[in-house]
Amino acid sequence: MTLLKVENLTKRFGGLVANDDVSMYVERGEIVGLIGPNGAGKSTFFSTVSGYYRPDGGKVYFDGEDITGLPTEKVCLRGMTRTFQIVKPFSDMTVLENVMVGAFARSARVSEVRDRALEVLEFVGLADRRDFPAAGLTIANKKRLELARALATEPKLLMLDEVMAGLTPRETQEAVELIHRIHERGITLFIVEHVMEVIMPISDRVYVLDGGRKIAEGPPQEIAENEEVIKAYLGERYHAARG
Amino acid sequence: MLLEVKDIVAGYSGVPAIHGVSFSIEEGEIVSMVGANGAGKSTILKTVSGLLRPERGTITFAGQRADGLPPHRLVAMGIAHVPEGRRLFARMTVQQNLIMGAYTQRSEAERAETLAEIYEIFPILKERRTQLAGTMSGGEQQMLAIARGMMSRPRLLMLDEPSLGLMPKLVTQIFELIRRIAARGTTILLVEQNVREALELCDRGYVLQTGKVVAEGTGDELLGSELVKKAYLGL
Amino acid sequence: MAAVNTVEILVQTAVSGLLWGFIFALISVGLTVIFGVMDIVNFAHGDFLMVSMYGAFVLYSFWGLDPLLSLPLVVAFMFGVGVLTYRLLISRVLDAPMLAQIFATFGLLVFLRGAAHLIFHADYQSIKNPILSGSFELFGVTMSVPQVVAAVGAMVITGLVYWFIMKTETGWALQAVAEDKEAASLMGIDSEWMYSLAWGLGSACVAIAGVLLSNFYYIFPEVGVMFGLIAYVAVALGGFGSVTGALVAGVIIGVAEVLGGFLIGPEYKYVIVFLIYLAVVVLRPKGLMGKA
Amino acid sequence: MLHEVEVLRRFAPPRLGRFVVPALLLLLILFPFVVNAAFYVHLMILVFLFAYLGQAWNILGGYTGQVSLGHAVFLGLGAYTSTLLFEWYGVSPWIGMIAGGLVAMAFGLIIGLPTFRLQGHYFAIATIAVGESVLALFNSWDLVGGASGIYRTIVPESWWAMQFHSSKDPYYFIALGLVVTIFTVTRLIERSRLGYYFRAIKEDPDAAKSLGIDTTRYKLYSMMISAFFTGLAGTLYVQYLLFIDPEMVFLLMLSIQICLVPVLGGVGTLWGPAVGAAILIPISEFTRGYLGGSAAGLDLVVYGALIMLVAAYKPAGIMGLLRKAS
Amino acid sequence: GGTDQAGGDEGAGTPETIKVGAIYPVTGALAATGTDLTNGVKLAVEIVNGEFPDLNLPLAAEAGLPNLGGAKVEIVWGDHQGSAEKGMSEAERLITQEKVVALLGCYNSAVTATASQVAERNGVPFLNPESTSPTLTQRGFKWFFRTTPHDDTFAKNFFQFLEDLKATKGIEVESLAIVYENTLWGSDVGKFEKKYAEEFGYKVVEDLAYPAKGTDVTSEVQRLKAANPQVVMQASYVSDAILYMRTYKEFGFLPEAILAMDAGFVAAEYLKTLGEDGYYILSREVWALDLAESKPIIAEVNDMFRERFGYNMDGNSARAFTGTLVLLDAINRAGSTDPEAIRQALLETDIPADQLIMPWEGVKFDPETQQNTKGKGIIVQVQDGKYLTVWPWELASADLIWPMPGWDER
Ligand SMILES: Nc1ncnc2c1ncn2[C@@H]1O[C@H](COP(=O)(O)OP(=O)(O)OP(=O)(O)O)[C@@H](O)[C@H]1O
Ligand SMILES: Nc1ncnc2c1ncn2[C@@H]1O[C@H](COP(=O)(O)OP(=O)(O)OP(=O)(O)O)[C@@H](O)[C@H]1O
Ligand SMILES: [Mg+2]
Ligand SMILES: [Mg+2]
Repeated sequence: MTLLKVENLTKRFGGLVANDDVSMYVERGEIVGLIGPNGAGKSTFFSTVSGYYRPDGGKVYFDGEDITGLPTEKVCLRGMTRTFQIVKPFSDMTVLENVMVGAFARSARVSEVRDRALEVLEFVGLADRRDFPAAGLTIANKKRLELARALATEPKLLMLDEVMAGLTPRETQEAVELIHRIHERGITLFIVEHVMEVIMPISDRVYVLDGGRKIAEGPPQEIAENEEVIKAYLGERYHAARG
Repeated sequence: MLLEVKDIVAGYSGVPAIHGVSFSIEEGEIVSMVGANGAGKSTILKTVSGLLRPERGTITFAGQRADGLPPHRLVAMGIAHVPEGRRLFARMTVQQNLIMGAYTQRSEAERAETLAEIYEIFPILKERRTQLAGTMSGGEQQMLAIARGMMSRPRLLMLDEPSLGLMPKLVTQIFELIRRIAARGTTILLVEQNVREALELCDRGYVLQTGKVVAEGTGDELLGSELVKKAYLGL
Repeated sequence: MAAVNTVEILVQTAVSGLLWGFIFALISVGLTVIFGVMDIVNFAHGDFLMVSMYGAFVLYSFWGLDPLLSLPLVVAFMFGVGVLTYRLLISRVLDAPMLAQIFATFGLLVFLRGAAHLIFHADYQSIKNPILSGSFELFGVTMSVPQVVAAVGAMVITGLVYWFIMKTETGWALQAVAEDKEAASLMGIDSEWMYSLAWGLGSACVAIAGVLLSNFYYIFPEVGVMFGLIAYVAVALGGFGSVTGALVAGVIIGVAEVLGGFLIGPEYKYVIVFLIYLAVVVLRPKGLMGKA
Repeated sequence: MLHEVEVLRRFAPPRLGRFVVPALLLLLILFPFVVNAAFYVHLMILVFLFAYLGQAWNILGGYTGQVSLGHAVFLGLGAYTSTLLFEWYGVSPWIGMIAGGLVAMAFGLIIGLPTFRLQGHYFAIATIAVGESVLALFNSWDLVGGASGIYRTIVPESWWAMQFHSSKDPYYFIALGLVVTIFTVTRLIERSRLGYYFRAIKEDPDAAKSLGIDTTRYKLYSMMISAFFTGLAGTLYVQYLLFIDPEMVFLLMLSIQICLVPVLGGVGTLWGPAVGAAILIPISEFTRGYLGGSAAGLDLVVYGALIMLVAAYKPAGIMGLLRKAS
Repeated sequence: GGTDQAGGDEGAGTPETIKVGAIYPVTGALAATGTDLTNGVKLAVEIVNGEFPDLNLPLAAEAGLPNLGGAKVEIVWGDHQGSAEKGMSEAERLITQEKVVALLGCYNSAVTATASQVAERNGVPFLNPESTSPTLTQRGFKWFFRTTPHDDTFAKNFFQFLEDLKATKGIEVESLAIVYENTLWGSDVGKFEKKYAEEFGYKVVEDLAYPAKGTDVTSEVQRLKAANPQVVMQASYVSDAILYMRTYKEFGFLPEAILAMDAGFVAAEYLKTLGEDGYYILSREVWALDLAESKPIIAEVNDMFRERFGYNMDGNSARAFTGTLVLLDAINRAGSTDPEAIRQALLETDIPADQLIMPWEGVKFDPETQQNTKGKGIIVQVQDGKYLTVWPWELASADLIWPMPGWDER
């Protein structure tokens, strides 16, 4: 069943068309990757779909309902949560409090929320930092915190914008495992990432944006072979390394 | 020896993040520094460039004591630091950003010459010189950040995760670029999470763990070591 | 007594409003320079104006220096005061939350006002017969000489400041520091010096306003209160950090205050100014020329 | 990884002992019986009043991060409401107090709706603009006494009329009651979803939105709570002074004083306003008393220098100092 | 300033000191006036504490308060900075901390209102020498006394003056503009002026309330120009008064007369700052130096004042001076510091005109309102840099100059 359906989405910033007539869909239970050159409009796409920006054209359906133009907080309450590429921790709050803010989306009972947040922290591996202010975390851990906070809102669809940047290959492997475990909880994932070691093995399908337009879609292997994608995005070297 | 770092301790709000790190760089070398998240790589670069004051230890650059000096003095001595996250002046144009990079260079003529050279290496920047830096794409911004760092004609260029958040094609380009810059005689200190590429590229490397140097050697030696294989490459 | 001509009075009122507007603008420019570079509002700005006026007064009463002659001295002095304020006070709250910054400068305001009371007492002082005095008539409109000079001064200073920030390399360095202090220092820009410069420059601007004002305005410890508040509103109305915005907003406020007071009722003249501010920012949350 | 934990531990917040609060409360209840000097009771009433106002402000300005420099408006509206109800209809100030709170709250809603889009200084100036406009309006509004203000009719002392002439103690206890109320309310807010949401909005409104928080609505809640409680205090203020004119309650200086209290003590912390008021009010009273007469201005110099010192050396307020020490 | 241990400390072994509190705006926007007021109080205390046998003033002849064993008077100062709440605090402090036996102050009517509440609640006599809001003595307070006439009386005086002009000099005034600062004092004055204008049948062509302490008064003056009144009745504090006169001149606005409600127009700063531009205005006064021609005591006291403080007394210092003497005289007659005794003594006060430096018929309090019933205003005009009495005609020391000479004819 289709969880997210985006039809002909267009988003402009002044004269710049950041998303140009883009259509995508995500099935319930899938992991879908979104890749594309820097500045292709991936983050903008996430922002527009999640209601952070108002679209200039097109429709967004989530869980069978039209949510086009719905503000982001309402979208979140319906079960779609996104993380920010440029992390936005609540710096003066502790790690636990950060995650509790997310968990409050589903309950107002403090003890319940706390337990839920602790569980999520445990899950992402930040439990030992729970009582420290978020400001002092390293960038990678701030990204992990973004992820935890989003998870705490109990989303049906989780949209991750480059939460795995800046990790060593070893850490990347751990992150991929984490994604799998999230997926096992029944959460559908929509992921933007430049690290092919992450995207390629875990995605069921991959979309490619370039210059605001969708240039390709399909299973990862196909995408990796796609001439246009190699030219615009992967580069010959990546291709050669895999080949 | 161009840069000699001895036993430095530095951190935030009095809490050390690196504990007695020592390393050195010869003129003309490419040196990589790898390590897990939070190992203190950025902290080391910040200390060398003067953004952080070491609590202990000495830094010698080209024979002169360099620890405790403010960043603007160190730039004048020939150290350039391209920080994590680009840190461009988003509301200024590409060209203004570049000129700011050459702020210490007082001679108009020399500056024009450097600018011309940079534009030759990065033709896209020349094309976009009147665009506001903040409106450029991630890859372009990263190039601008590196170019800006080169504008002061540094003897030592320190790059902090230049490939972060860049698409695969650009990652390849950036590493090639670094190689080219090094070939022109600039000494390079590179911090990277792309452990493999970084170690392949460098002459020598250091491995950092929880604020300490735990291994050093040539790039190939490190790539072959068990430590790096297990802890960083996940093999 | 001559018959009263309403149109004539209206024109006169508008022109007077314009002249006052330029004076407000001149005071505001200094404030916006400081804000533009460091995101800090100097609540004591009105009191810097007061200090400059006393500066002109002291030079006048001890050495008989006309304000026109003491101008460079007072400007230099206030430049120093600005630098000192930065070094001793502001540099310590640079990274503090906005509230701590507000109160650091608010403390300075109380301090300066108290010091003025202590040194000069509450008396009203004025400079007798300065070179710039009297008024002239142009097309039946009366204009006071010092006000006209101040208005011209406002335009010139705004132009110079704008040129300095937008066109010179030091100006760019100021902008760079404003955007990212750390990154700027990695370019070899001494951010401490740039901040000091911004404070010096901002204070020098207000010194010019103060000295020109002392030609025709009396001086007392509280003289900066209303001017300071108006400057704060003007800078926000124009958009924080925008030099041209401050000029335009100052003029708008001057005209609104004088003409609005005339047409609607003086008891509401500042209300009119405040309502204009509210109306503008509700539509444009960053002021007329503020950067989003 | 462990390394980072160590680094972070140094930033951990302190915990106030549980027994301190009841002990403090007991001391405060005993205070007027032990200390008989009316001046000190008066001083304590002022301390309470400003701790209370500071805390009410803190809910909006400290926790939610909307810096208002016009809070005197709410105080004034509350004061005027209960005064007029009493003078016109003989309504007890106790009812007037609630009514005043509600009027202030409604006004908070009205000004909050259009101005909450504004950020930082733009918002602060908007609140100044509202404050000054209301001042001008009341000065010219003859129905509410205009600039001449209103003298409260003095009636025999009674709890019903909230007027006490023979002793200040009743005012002391009303003020103490208000303080206990607001601190309890703030504590409850702090520990509930509301508090978490307020802080999240202050730290990063965009992130807050993405986590399902309707920021405008919660900012309005914060404004309404803050305005309501500020309005309540208006009644105490006017009952205590028994006179009201616009210059007394709508003044910018009063608004600034209100937020100076938590700023000094520590914004966005529960005890900040209490600490701030306990330090600021006595200092301001004593510097004026002992320095004011001898050399006009010296008291202001000292007071100003003090504010600068705190701002410059302890920007997190005195609570920040305590936090560091623990 | 100073926490004056006023008077000479000649006699070692002085029995005791009587502490009296005085609350004035020592700092803040009204500090200039505050200085005049406190100087008046200081001089009065020095006269009481010292021995001045030749001075025909209450308590001048002997040192200290004779009925209290020659006790010296000490003033404990409070500074209210123009704020009602601070005035209240200061009253509280002076009464309970400093244990003053009575209070003086506070100039600003709003501050007097709240400070006197404190006195009322504490049962401490409060003598107000200079606040002119009429309501102050209509509150039914038991402990509040006022020596100065209030604005109702003053406003009425203006119109009596205008009537006199018509009757004796044939000067007809028809149109008036009423200008007042829009806070408690000014708006009260405006109210009464409007009331009497109607009563006496004058046409108000402009009713101008303006915000005090603004940056400029351009729009106000333009409105006045447009209304073109014969006479402007104005109530302004000093900074505004100066600003108005400058702006009048700048725009060539010249009514036949400006009838000012003292305050800013009689403050020492006014003429000092304006010089000739400030000449020829008329102001209601409670006092003028030239009254000395009919009352030599005024010259004697003013000489002392000038010697001590370096400038002449004005209406404010004279009123503060007089109020202080009236209060101390009552304390002396009470023979004790018991508040009720002092209150009784105040109620029994009956000081004849010749023991006052005021143009009043004496000091005697109304038993109901406790307002001085014998107060009276005069009208002065600035001529040649001096405030000269021009009305009532019988007290006048100079001829009225009407209309005001043009701005460039000075
Ligand atoms: N708020 C904005 N205002 C104006 N332009 C914007 C804004 N946000 C994004 N853009 C522009 O829109 C384009 C798409 O940006 P976006 O951030 O969506 O790219 P991206 O695909 O996420 O790139 P990256 O991989 O570097 O994160 C870019 O050219 C960017 O400069
Ligand atoms: N501004 C800061 N305030 C407090 N602690 C900090 C700050 N920046 C870094 N740290 C701490 O210092 C330690 C080292 O951080 P550093 O940024 O040098 O690591 P890194 O090796 O560069 O990691 P990454 O790969 O994530 O960039 C970490 O524990 C981090 O939490
Ligand atoms: Mg992106
Ligand atoms: Mg790093």
